[in-house]
Amino acid sequence: MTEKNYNPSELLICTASRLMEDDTTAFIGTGIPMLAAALAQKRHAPNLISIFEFGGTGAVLEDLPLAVGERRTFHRALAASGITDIVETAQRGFVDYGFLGGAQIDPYGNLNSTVIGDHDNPKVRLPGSGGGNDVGSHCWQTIAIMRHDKRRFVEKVDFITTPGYLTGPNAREEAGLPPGTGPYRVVTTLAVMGYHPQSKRMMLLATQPGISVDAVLENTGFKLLVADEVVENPPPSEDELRILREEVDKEKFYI
Amino acid sequence: MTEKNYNPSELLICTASRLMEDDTTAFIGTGIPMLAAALAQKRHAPNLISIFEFGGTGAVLEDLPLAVGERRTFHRALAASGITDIVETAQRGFVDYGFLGGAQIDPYGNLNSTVIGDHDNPKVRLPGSGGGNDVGSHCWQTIAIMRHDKRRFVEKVDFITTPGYLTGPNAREEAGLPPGTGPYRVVTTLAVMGYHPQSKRMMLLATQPGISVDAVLENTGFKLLVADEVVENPPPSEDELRILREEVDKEKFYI
Amino acid sequence: MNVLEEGLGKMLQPPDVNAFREFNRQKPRALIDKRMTEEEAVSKFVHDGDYIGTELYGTVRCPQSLVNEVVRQGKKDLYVAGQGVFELDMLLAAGLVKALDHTYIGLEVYGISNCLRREVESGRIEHCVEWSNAGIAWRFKAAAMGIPFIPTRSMLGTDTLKYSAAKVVECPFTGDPIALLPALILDVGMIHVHRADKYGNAQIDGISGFAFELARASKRLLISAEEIIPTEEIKAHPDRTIIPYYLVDAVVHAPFGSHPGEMCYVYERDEPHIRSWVEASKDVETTQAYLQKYIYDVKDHQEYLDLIGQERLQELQDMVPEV
Amino acid sequence: MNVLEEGLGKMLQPPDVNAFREFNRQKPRALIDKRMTEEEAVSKFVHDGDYIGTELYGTVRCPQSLVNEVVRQGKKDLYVAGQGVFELDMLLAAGLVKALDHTYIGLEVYGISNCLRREVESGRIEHCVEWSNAGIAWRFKAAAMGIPFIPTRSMLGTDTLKYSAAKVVECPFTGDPIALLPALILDVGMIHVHRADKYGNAQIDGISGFAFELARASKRLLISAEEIIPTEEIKAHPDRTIIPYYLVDAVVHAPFGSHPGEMCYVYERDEPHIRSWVEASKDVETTQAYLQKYIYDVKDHQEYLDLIGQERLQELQDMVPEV
Repeated sequence: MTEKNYNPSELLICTASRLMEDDTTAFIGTGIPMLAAALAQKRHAPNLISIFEFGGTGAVLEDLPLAVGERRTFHRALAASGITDIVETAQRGFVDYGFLGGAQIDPYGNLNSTVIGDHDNPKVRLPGSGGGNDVGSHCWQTIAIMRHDKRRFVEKVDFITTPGYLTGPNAREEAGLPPGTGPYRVVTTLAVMGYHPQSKRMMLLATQPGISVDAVLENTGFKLLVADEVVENPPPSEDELRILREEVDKEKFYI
Repeated sequence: MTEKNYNPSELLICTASRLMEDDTTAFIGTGIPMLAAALAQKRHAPNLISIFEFGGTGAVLEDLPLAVGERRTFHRALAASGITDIVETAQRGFVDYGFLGGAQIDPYGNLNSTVIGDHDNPKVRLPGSGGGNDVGSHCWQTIAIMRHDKRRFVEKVDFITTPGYLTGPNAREEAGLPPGTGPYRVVTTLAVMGYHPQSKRMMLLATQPGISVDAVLENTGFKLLVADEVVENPPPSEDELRILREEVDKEKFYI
Repeated sequence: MNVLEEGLGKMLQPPDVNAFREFNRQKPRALIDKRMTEEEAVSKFVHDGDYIGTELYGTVRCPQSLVNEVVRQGKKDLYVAGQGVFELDMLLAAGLVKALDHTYIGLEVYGISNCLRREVESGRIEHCVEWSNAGIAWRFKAAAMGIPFIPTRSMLGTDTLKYSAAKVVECPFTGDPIALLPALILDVGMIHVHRADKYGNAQIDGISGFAFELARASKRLLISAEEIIPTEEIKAHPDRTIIPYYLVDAVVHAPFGSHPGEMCYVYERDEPHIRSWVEASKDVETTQAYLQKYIYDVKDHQEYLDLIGQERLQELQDMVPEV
Repeated sequence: MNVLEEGLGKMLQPPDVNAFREFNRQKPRALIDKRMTEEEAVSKFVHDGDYIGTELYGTVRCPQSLVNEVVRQGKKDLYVAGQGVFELDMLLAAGLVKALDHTYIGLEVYGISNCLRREVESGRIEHCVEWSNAGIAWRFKAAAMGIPFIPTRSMLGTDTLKYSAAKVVECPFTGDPIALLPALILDVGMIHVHRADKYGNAQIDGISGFAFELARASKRLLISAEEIIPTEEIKAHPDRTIIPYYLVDAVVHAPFGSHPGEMCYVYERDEPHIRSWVEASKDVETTQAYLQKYIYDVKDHQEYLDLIGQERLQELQDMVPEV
C-alpha cells in the first residue's frame, strides 16, 4: 500500500460526494454531508438541490456551513422556510436522498444515536434522534456515513433511533412507513455497502482503495453479505482533492 | 311612531357596533359586521382588533372592504397571514367575538346557510358554510345578525350549518366543541336577543326603537323566551349616523 | 380510539398519501423553464374528470385567466373544491362541474350564486359534500403535510359534518370527540401570484389565503403571475418564496390575471363588471351570452384584456392608494 | 380506529387544549408596552417547575440572554423541550432540568454534550422522553393549531416511538398505521427575533425554524429582539409579522442576544467562545467556572456583553458578508 495523499475525512467526503446526483434533492446534515454536497455542486452536480432541516432549499454552497441553520444554508437559496415545511416536503415524497450518521448500525441499516446501554439507565447518553428519524422515515433513499469498526457495526443496536429496514423485508411498510423508502448505501473509510434487494441485509459492494474484503468483514460485527462482484473504489482524484481543499474547506475546519 | 331618520341597515349596523368592545378581538365577515366594526373603531372602540378570515389582523378600517380578503382587511394591520393561521388562532381561544348570518336560525341559535329543503334534493341551494361553521365553533361568543321574520326564525332549521347550542344545555361540549363557547346575541331590525343561561334557548332582551314585544313574538316562528325586563334600545344617535354616513360608508355602498 | 360518527358524504378524492408520494417522486427537481400560455398549460395539465382547485379569497388574487381557459377548452366532468366566487361561477355556468367538495360559493355582498342554484337544484351536480371554510383549507394542509388526515374541532355536532366525508373519533389523548378531516389531494391546483421566476418560484404580497397549503396539496400546479422576475431576485430574498419551483408545472405570465377580481397593491376589483355578471347570471340566456362574449369569443387572455380595454385597466390600477 | 401501540414515555405535559383555550382567553388583547429587562421578564413569567421551550436552530437565533437569566435566577425543576445546543447545555450545566422531551442535545460538529451525559447518566434527570426533531416541532404545531394531536409517519417502527408518549393507530381512512403526536403546550416559550415593536409584533429574517409554531404553542411568551422598531414599521409590512403581539408577554431589547450563537445577516457565531465552552464542559469544575464567569458573576446581559468586549462583537458583525 503506497502512502496516501488524502486523509480518512477526505476519503469519506469524496466517496459520499460521488453518490450525489445532479438535479436531485438531498437532505443535508452537519459535517461530512455538507462538504460532500459542496464538492458535488462545484464538480459534477451544479444543480444538486440541498435541503436543510431548518428551512433552506437550493442554497449555493459557496462557504461551508458550520450548523444546519446558519446563513450559508440559505445563501442565494430558492426558498427559506422552517422545519415543519421541510420535513413535510420529505413526508410528501419530494426528497430523494437523505444523509445519516450514528453510533451504531445493524445489518438492516437501523441506526442508534440515542443511548449505549439501557434507555432508562444508560451507559452513554448520546445526542438523540434530531432530524435522523425524520430523514430515515421520509426520504426515498438514505445514505449512512459511519466510522467502520465492530463496536459500531453490530448485530443488534442498543436503540433503534432511526429506521432502516427494521426487521427485514416489508417491516417498514407494516410499521406504516412510506412504501419504497429505505436505506440505500453505507459509506465508511473501509467500504461502500448496499442492501440485498430481497433480504434487505447489508451487502458489501465496494472496498475503499487498498482495503481488502477480509479487512471489511473483520471490522464488521455481523455477517456482512458480499456482492458477487466487489469493486475497489478509485481514490479521490487530484481534481476532487483540489476543489475540496482549495474551495470547499479552504479554512480547514473539517479536513 | 315618529318618522325615523335612519334606515333598517343603519339600525342593524349601529346596534351591532354597540356590542363591540375596545381591546377585544372580533372575527369580521362581509357586510354589516364590517360596517359595525369600522363604526366602533371610529367611535368607542379605537383598539377593536378585527380578525379577517383570510389573514388580516388588527387592520385600521379606514375604507370599507367589499370582500373578506382585499387590501382593506389588512390595511395598516398588525399581521397579514392566511386562513389556517387565523382559524387556528380562534381554535386556540384567542377570538372573543364572531359575527354570523344565515337564512334560518332556531331557538338554540343554530344557523342554516346551506340548503332550504332536503340536502340531496334541495328547494334552494344556499352558499354553504364558508367561515360560518368555523366562527360558530371556535369563537368564545357569537353574535348573529339576521332579518327577523317567521320564515327565518324557525323551530327547526332545515340544516345545521353552524352550531349554536345544538339541542340545548351541554350539547356543544358533548359534541366536542370547546367548553364555554356559544351564541351570545342575535341582532335584528326588531330586537336584540340573548340566551337563557340554563336552558340555552333564545330570549328577548331588548326591542328596537318603536317595536313592541308582541311584534317581536309575532315575527318569531318559535316560542321566544322573554327576559324579566325588556329594555328598548335607544335609536342610532346623531353621532353614530354622522360617522356611519360621512366616514364609514361615504360611498353609500351598503347603506 | 372509537369512531363515533362518519359523515354520509361521498369521499370524492380518497386521501391516498402513498400514491401522492409516488407522483411527487417523479416530478422533476431540475430547474426547467416552465413558461407557457394559458392555452398550453390547461391543455397539457388539465383533463376531463380531474379534481381541480383554485386558490383565492373572494375575488382576490383569483387565477381567472386560467379558469377562463378551462372553460374555453371545455374541460368537463370536473371535481372541484369549492371556496369560490366569480371563478367557480364560470365553471358552474359552463356546466363543467360534476361534483363539489363544498364550503362556499356565492357572490359575497351580492348574495347567492344563481349558477350554483341551477346546477345543484337540477341535480346536474351529482355530489355536494359539505365542509367549513377552514375545513377545506385544513384538508389541503393535511395533504401538504403528507398525512392522511388532520384533526379539528370545527364541524362537530352539525349537519355540515353529517353531510361531509369526515369522521368523528374519541381522541386517544383527551377522551373528547374530535373531527378528522381527510387530506384533499388535487389533481390540478391553480394559483395567481404577484410574481414568479421562470422555474416557478413564487412570491405573494399581503395575506396569503391558502396558497401555501394548496400549492403543496396539488399533484400538478399551474401558477399565473402578474410579473415574471429573474431568479436572482428570488435568491436575494429566499424567505419571500411561498411556492418553491419543484411544486410547479406551468408558469403563465398573466398581467391582470385576476380581473375582474383584484390584486392587492396592484389593481382594484372591477365592480361594474362584477355587477354586470351578477345581473347576467340571473338568467340562463344572459349567463351564456356573458360566457360567449368574455370567454368563448376571445382567443386568449390578451384578447380578453383588449376587450376590457387598456383605459379601464389603467383606471383599476390608479384606484390603488399609496401604502 | 384501533390503538396499535402506545409509547412508554411519560406524558410530561398532557395536551389539554381546553385549559390552553381558557388561558389564552384571559391574555390581554390591548396594545400594551411590554418592554422590560431579562431580569423582569424571567422573574415575572418563569417559575420553578415550569415547562419551558427555546426556539432556535443549532446556535442560530438563540434566546441566549433570556436563558442566561433563567440560570442566573436559578429557576429549577424545569421541564424542557429539547432541541438545543449551547443554551440547553447551560440549563443542564446549572442542574436546573428535571425532565426532557428530548430530540437532540449536542454540540453539532463538536460532538456530544457532556452536560447531557452527566445529568442523564447520573439519573438526576428523571425522564428523557424521545421524539424526532420534526416530531417535537409538530407537537408545537398541534398546540399552535389548537388540536390535541397531529398525525405523522415519522417515528414508526422504532424505539424512538417506543420511548415517546406518542400512540400508533390504524388510520380510519387508509387502514395503515400512523403515529399520533400529542400537542405540546409550553408554560413559557422564548424566542429571539431580529426586530419587534414594543407590543411584541415580531419579524424574523431568513429561515424561521419553528418560531411560528413555538410562539403559538406557548402560554407565556418571552421575546428578545436585536432591535425594537416603531409599530408603524410593522404596519407598513404586516405580511412580515411572524408573531403577533397578543401572543407576547415580554419584549426584551437584547442586542447580540444570541451570542455566542449567530444571528443571520447581523453577526456570526463566536467560534472560539463556543470552543472554549466545549473544552470547559468536559469537566464539572471547569463547567462551573464557565457559569460563574459568564452568568453568575455578571449582573445582566449588558455586563455579559461588556465582558465579551465591544471589539469582539464588532468583529462578529464585520464577519457577515454582503448579501
